Amino acid sequence: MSTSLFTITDKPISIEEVVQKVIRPEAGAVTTFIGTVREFTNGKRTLFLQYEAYVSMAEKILEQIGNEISERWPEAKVAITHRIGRLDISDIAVVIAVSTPHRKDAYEANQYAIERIKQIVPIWKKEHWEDGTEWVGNQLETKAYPTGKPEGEDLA
Amino acid sequence: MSTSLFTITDKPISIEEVVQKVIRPEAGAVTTFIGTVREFTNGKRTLFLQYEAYVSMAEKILEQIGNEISERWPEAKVAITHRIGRLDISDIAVVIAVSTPHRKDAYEANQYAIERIKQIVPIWKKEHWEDGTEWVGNQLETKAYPTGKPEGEDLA
Amino acid sequence: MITLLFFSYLKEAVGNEQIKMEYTPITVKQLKQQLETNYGLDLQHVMVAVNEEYAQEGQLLQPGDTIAFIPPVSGG
Amino acid sequence: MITLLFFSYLKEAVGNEQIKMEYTPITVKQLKQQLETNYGLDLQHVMVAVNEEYAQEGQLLQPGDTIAFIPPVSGG
Repeated sequence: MSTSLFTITDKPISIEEVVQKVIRPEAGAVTTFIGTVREFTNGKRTLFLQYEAYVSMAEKILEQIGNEISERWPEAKVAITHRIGRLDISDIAVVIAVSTPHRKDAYEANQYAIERIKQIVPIWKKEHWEDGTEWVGNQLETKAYPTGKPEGEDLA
Repeated sequence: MSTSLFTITDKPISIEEVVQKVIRPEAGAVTTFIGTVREFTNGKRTLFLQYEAYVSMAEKILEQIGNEISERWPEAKVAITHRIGRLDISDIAVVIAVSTPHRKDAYEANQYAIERIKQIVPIWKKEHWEDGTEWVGNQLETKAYPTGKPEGEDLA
Repeated sequence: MITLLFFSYLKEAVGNEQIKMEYTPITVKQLKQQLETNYGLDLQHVMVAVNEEYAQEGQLLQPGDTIAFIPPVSGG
Repeated sequence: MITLLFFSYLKEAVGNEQIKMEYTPITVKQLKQQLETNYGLDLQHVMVAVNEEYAQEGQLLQPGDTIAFIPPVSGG
């Protein structure tokens, strides 16, 4: 495992290891967010996902998110690990751990982290369906490009 | 480990085991809350804590909290393990895991669970300081009774 | 018979985790008053559970009941 | 020289993860337009990072820059 707080890995993620990076005597609360591969999205069955990242930049941007959190919640400590490569149903794609002295901050800072990851961290996932593949094309995970490229109104 | 979703234990808690109880193909988001023993509370150093529970009732009430969550967030699945006995600094006292299809619900339901635990689950902690011991006397963890009983304005 | 259970600082104040008492048809509130007198306790902020369910002050006790005195909780 | 990096569906559309180009003093925006013409791409919703930092459209490229084309991300 990496001892860095902000890591991209192609190995399964250990939740305990990510949590251990933020546990400390002055913090009484740790929240984690664990993103897992969901089988059905909008009624369509996913067989597996392929995640790809611009690894060096993604780790930098994760660290930037950590800095943004430190500005907003100075007492928070954050660790984030994101997995890439092939992930099957229920595999863990991302673990975000935040420790704070008080629990409200731990929830808020954690939620901030996942929202920012979905906005700016250069990681992409390709859905593998029974009848084809699609790169998921926007941050809200609501659009896909069946041809592999944006088309129609997304090009407007 | 117990396979029950709502458990009191006198053994160290495995985060992975609690999380595994709620991971499922239809859920893409798991949040956890991990309560750890904080070294300093209001500037006073804790050496260790002793947790005590009315075990049979506490497990029932945890299950009741699970039912309350199911009413408010029908798609959520919840598991809670609380440890009792002696806990040292940074030991894990409680793990709450909530899985949902969508992440916002996972944060909200998780926070609901910890608030309810602090209100109604019959578990108590005794602080062991350098200069004595104190049962923590109210849900907000702001009051202690140095004589071991409520006194002064708390009796008014 | 009824069984009384004490936790946290109440257990230390009473000096016992469990007390068996003869059954008499009284309410939760009356039992609390009786214990306050006999043991010099303050039970104002103490909740009561009868057979592992939180009870109202007006609930009438039944023979065989287990009555637990629940000081403000501090789990989590 | 400058280095161009492509990810996600852009990598498949361009048919290459990485392209080396002769340096010419152009902006991010001009480079995008050039690629849109040459490869038939739509880069309107594609962010650009220069040397691993998100760049404005008006930024002037420097020799040795690594320019990454970042389609809407979908991590998490």
